Amino acid sequence: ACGDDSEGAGGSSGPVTLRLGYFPNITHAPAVVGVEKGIFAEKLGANVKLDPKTFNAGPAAIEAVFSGALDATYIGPNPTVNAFSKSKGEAVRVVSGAASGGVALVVKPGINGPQDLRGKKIATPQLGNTQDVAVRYWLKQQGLTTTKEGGGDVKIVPQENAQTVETFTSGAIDGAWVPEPFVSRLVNSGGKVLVDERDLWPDRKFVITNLLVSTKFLKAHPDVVQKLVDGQVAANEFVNSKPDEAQQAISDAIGKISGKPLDLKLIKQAWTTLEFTNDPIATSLKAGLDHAVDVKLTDPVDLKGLYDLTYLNNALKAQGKPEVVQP
Amino acid sequence: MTSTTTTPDSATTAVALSGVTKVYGRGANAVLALDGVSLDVAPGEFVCLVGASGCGKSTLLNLVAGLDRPSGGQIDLAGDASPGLMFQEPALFPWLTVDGNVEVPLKLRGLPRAERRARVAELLRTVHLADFGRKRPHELSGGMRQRVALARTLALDTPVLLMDEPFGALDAMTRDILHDELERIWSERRLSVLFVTHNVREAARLADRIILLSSRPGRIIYSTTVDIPRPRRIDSPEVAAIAAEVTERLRTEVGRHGQ
Amino acid sequence: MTSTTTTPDSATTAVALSGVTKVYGRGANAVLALDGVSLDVAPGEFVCLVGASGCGKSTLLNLVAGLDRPSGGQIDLAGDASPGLMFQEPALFPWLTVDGNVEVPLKLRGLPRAERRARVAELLRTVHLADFGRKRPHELSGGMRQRVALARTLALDTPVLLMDEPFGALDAMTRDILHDELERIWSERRLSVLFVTHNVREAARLADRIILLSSRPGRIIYSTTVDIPRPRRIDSPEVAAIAAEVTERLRTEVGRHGQ
Amino acid sequence: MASDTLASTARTDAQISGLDALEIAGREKELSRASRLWAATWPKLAALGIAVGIWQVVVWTGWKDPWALPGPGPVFADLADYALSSALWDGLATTARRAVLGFAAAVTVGLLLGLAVARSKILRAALGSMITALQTMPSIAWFPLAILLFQLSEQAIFFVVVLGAAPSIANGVLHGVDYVPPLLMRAGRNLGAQGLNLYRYVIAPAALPAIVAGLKQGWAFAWRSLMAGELLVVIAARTSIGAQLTYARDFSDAERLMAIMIVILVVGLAVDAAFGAADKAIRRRWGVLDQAGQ
Amino acid sequence: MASDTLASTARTDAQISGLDALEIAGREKELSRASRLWAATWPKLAALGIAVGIWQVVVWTGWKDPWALPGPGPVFADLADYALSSALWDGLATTARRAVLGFAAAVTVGLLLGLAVARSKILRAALGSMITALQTMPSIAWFPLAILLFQLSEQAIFFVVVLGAAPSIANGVLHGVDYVPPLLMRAGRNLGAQGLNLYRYVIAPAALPAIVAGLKQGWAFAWRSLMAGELLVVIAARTSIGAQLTYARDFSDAERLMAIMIVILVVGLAVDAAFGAADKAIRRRWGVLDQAGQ
Ligand SMILES: Nc1ncnc2c1ncn2[C@@H]1O[C@H](COP(=O)(O)OP(=O)(O)OP(=O)(O)O)[C@@H](O)[C@H]1O
Ligand SMILES: Nc1ncnc2c1ncn2[C@@H]1O[C@H](COP(=O)(O)OP(=O)(O)OP(=O)(O)O)[C@@H](O)[C@H]1O
Ligand SMILES: [Mg+2]
Ligand SMILES: [Mg+2]
Repeated sequence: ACGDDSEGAGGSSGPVTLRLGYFPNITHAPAVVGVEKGIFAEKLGANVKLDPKTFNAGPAAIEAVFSGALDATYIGPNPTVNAFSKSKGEAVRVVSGAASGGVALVVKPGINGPQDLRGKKIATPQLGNTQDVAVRYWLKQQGLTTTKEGGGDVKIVPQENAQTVETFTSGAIDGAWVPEPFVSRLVNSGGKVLVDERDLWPDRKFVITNLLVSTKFLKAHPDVVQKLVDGQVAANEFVNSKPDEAQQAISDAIGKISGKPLDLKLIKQAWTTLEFTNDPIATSLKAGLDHAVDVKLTDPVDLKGLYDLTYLNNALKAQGKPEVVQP
Repeated sequence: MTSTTTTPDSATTAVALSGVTKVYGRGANAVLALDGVSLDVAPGEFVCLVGASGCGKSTLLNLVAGLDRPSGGQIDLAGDASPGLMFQEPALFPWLTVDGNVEVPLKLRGLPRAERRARVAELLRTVHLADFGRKRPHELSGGMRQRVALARTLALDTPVLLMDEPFGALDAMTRDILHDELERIWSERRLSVLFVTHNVREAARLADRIILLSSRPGRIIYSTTVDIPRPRRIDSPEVAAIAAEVTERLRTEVGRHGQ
Repeated sequence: MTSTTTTPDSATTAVALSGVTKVYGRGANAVLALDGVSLDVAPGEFVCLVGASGCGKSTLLNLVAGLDRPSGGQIDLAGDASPGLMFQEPALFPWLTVDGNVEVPLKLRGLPRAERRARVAELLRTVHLADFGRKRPHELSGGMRQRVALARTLALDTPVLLMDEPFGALDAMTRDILHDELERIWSERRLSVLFVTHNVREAARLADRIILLSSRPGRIIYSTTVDIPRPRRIDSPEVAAIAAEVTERLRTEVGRHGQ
Repeated sequence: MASDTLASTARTDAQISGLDALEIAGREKELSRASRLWAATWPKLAALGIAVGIWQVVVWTGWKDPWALPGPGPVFADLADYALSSALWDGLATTARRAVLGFAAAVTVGLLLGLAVARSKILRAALGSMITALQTMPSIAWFPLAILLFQLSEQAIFFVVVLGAAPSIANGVLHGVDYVPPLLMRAGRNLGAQGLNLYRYVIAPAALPAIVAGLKQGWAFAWRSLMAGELLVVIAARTSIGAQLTYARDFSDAERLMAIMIVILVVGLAVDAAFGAADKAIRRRWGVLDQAGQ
Repeated sequence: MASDTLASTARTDAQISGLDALEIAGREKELSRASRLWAATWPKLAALGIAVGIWQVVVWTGWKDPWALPGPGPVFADLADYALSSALWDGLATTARRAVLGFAAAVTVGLLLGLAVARSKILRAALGSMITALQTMPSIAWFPLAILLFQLSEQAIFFVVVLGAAPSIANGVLHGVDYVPPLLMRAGRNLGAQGLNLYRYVIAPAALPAIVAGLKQGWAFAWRSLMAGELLVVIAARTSIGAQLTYARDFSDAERLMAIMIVILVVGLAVDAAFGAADKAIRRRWGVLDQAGQ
């Protein structure tokens, strides 16, 4: 039933398949728990079949949404903006948040302040992504220059996160501004946290994962999206109330695909830097974009229409929780 | 055995060449291999072609077989089957056994399996290689390979047979035996044969007509009919006399170019 | 030209085979190609080897050249140079021109460039292919290729020469000329030659001694010394007489196996 | 007898008469089977030993931290764990199935493409150079197209594998066809082979060695494309060698990474052995076996 | 004259006497140069036209959203932008330099390895199958080792490229050496070529066609490894095609992605043309040109 977008159009009379993407990863904890613990299935009901798909990186998930192979996916802020802007605001909508925090600048022991970073090499996951922008903006505020090409006072070297651990241990870089679980992993390889990105944001909150649905699916099956968001809220509830079970679920889910369960200790360690919230923290996404424009990594993007939080607020209202502000 | 006969309205010529010219290469490197060769082979005629090394004999056979195009002139064949050509080199397929090589033309003609087997066995007996069917070409001696190639060509069953020094790598005795076999097949099937040889006695032994080609450019410079009644023997005085005559003409010709 | 002479203490034999045996294959498929062949070739001797197709002549030459190992028996050579072998097939290198092919052994001996050029030109003149130096093997006729191979083998300048039907693809006239050339080089360089041929007259024309091999297993069954004084002519009655004698023996032998 | 004997040692050690030799031939064979196996095996073991030895020595020198470069001990221990877990076998099963199916599809496409392009001058002019160009296209460039065409299905993975391997196979075919000896082509045509029959009876068998070589290269492309393609989407939570490899790297699990590399090498060795056997059979038939070594 | 003529039309249209033909040969050549160029070009243009046409039609049907599958128009517009920007040329310069250097190193390593393994039975037994096994190892498996050995330097990229391409080239050499005609080997040995000389005068030239085919496959491996390897090190002020390809995908920029794919195809075509010319020269020498088509 992973068929056309037209299938099941005209309400949810017939059975509908919801194809949901996520990464088997700590920052996607609500998705993992929601799928593994049957929370989504329960909320979606008998009429909706859940078809979960796991990804390793954002681009493939966005390609899948664009090509109609996915109806919804958990994803980071960066691909969210790309998908929205490349489709001229048409293809996707953010219907809920999922996680906040979990990003830090980890450096070698000798580095104790921003000024010690002069002439050093700092890795980021990808040129122009959230963390890349964050480190450049922060350095700028500290009076340190960077360039897109890796020049300036501090040399920014974008590279895959997996490689960052390799280069950090082999001494080729001096630090990295990365998300979990790589923060914990770098710390375990002898690094120390110089900046916890939460400290740079109001309320120590900024978006790391949100839930995206394709506009077409949203139009065709608003009721299914509502149920999905209900599921997301319930999943976050579970994650926050039973962290041990959630952590175990994540470890197992990763183990199923990678052949080796992820070390629980590492998950617990990373857990403390994360906050699982349904608020997509739209302001942080917007601010991040402004920072990107500020450090000349992108042209301004109009984010108007990206968020459609009515379903989220419905869900929150039903549970008597505070609603979030529609930006 | 199927006996292929030429169609009635081609009663006078099986192969007709008129003004055939062949140039290899271009510009300064061009070689005029054949120059205005006109020749008719009657149905059932056995024509031997002799000439110095490099005079264009193989070229001529290739053209008649349709494997090359003449640069000029016309080649006509009776019937719709293209002639069978036995190449100067054995040209066996290294990936097939001896049996397999001889079987290829039979397979291509769509003969049923049992018939093919029988035919292959018979042909290998003809060339005295009955026990060698399961060997591969690289396990054979030079003369054996040549005989396999002969068997493969005979398996073609075409009315016109072109043979390029088919017995060059054979000892005199084996050759004599194969002369007899070839003559028998030729008369049984009423074949037209164009036969290249360096052995003038062999030509006199086999041919109805001997044709002498000159070198660079290749032209027909002499042609003689051999009237000795068959069966002939290669060491008969009549054969020797014809051979001597052709040798004399050849000597003049090669002498002209040889130095 | 360098005239390579055999070392003094090998004055009696240039090549000595004793009880040489060669088996191809294993088990049920084994072929006994040579069986206890013993043969001495004196320095400066010209020995011709005749025998039916597939009797083991090429095998013998390959063994003497050291390209194959005998299954039994011993082969000794005078001097430290391995013999030059002219293969039954031309075996030219397709990636080289005619000049290039003939030059290979000269290059391998480390001759300077100018000398190589002169030598190649001379050798190509010897085989009457002076104008063909820049052609590639595929542009030559069968006989021409054989002559290039001859030139290349002669370029080796070894005291022992092994030749496997070197003139098989040549017309009688060209062959006569090359007989003279070969005889001249042989006597000038005092070569020891082991020469395979199917042409018994050719053997009688060239040889000091003719050796007849039987078929499967290959054994020496007859050997005769040719005492006709040189220069000889291939159509002389003495040559014809020797040829007739050898032919007679060969006929008995092939007759025994041929049917 | 001549004083100076050439290679006479090698020749005299077999001073036995012909018929004896015939008899002995059989026995020699029996005897030598074990020794031939040994001759084929000890260099491999030695190479392995040397490689592991160097690795161990490097680790002992303390050149890099053990989490960056683990020693053979921990890696083999992890390999043992891995081999005892279902992860290896499940992953291998998935990956092998995909590899075999994908390669089979690539072979079909590659052979047909190669033969078609080799056969028609127009197709060749049109597509000939495109084949190499396609071959150089990295797998990731095809991912978006794969998802567009096949959504998130096994077919998307196949698509990437086929696009990776088929051009390589087609190039092997083209090379083989180009170098069919002209004499054999002429012989085939004269024997009555035309069109498809010429392919069947002459061109294909003559080109076979080059085609097998192309298949071998194609296999490498297929496997590498598969390793990348398996990350494209993890279907139905099914583990695979490609996914495990990437996750091992993502988790900075150097031991597991090396264990997986060893698994990949072993699979490669097994496949090479299959191709090697095919190639040897062809060479034996053609009579070109064991001549290069001398 | 016989009634039924075989291919007589083809033959009669050249009814000119020999010397005339000789003269005409020159003129024919002049005339045909333009037409041969045309014969080589129009199928390519037609193929291109058909491909772009189908693409455009698919886009017009509205099968997928334009951001998922952009049409030829926007892509070529973006390609034009790209070609006018310095990004393409800088990236191409970096990537081409790395490709050439890396490939040159891979060729050296591959040829030496191939010849060494082909030459020695022991090395062959030890390493022969390892070559294919190495070939199947995906580039990402080598990244950690590359970083360990070379940190974040250009050498790390080379390392990955060489490991990707050298086994393929070595396999080409092995295949070529294995199929050297035994008769030519014997001829070479008899002419006095031994050891290295045998390689120089017989084996290498006889194996050349297969070696060139191996180099072509090796190029594809080198290029693909490079595209992946260029992400290893994004070095100061130096953009590259591999990095741009990944960024285009990271930014979901389908137009730029396709523009880069076109660039990669064009580079591939150019390289194929070079290999094609080399191969044609060999085939002309060997006399095996233009016989398969008939
Ligand atoms: N493919 C070719 N390209 C160029 N020249 C060629 C080609 N084939 C043959 N020739 C030339 O044409 C001439 C005739 O060659 P051909 O093979 O027909 O001679 P032949 O009479 O068969 O000689 P032989 O008795 O030696 O076999 C020779 O000069 C040869 O060099
Ligand atoms: N490589 C091989 N493998 C197996 N058998 C072989 C091999 N080479 C030759 N033979 C066999 O050895 C025997 C002798 O072959 P050889 O080539 O020496 O004959 P020859 O005397 O040169 O014959 P010809 O005059 O036909 O060239 C033949 O029966 C042949 O089948
Ligand atoms: Mg000829
Ligand atoms: Mg022989």
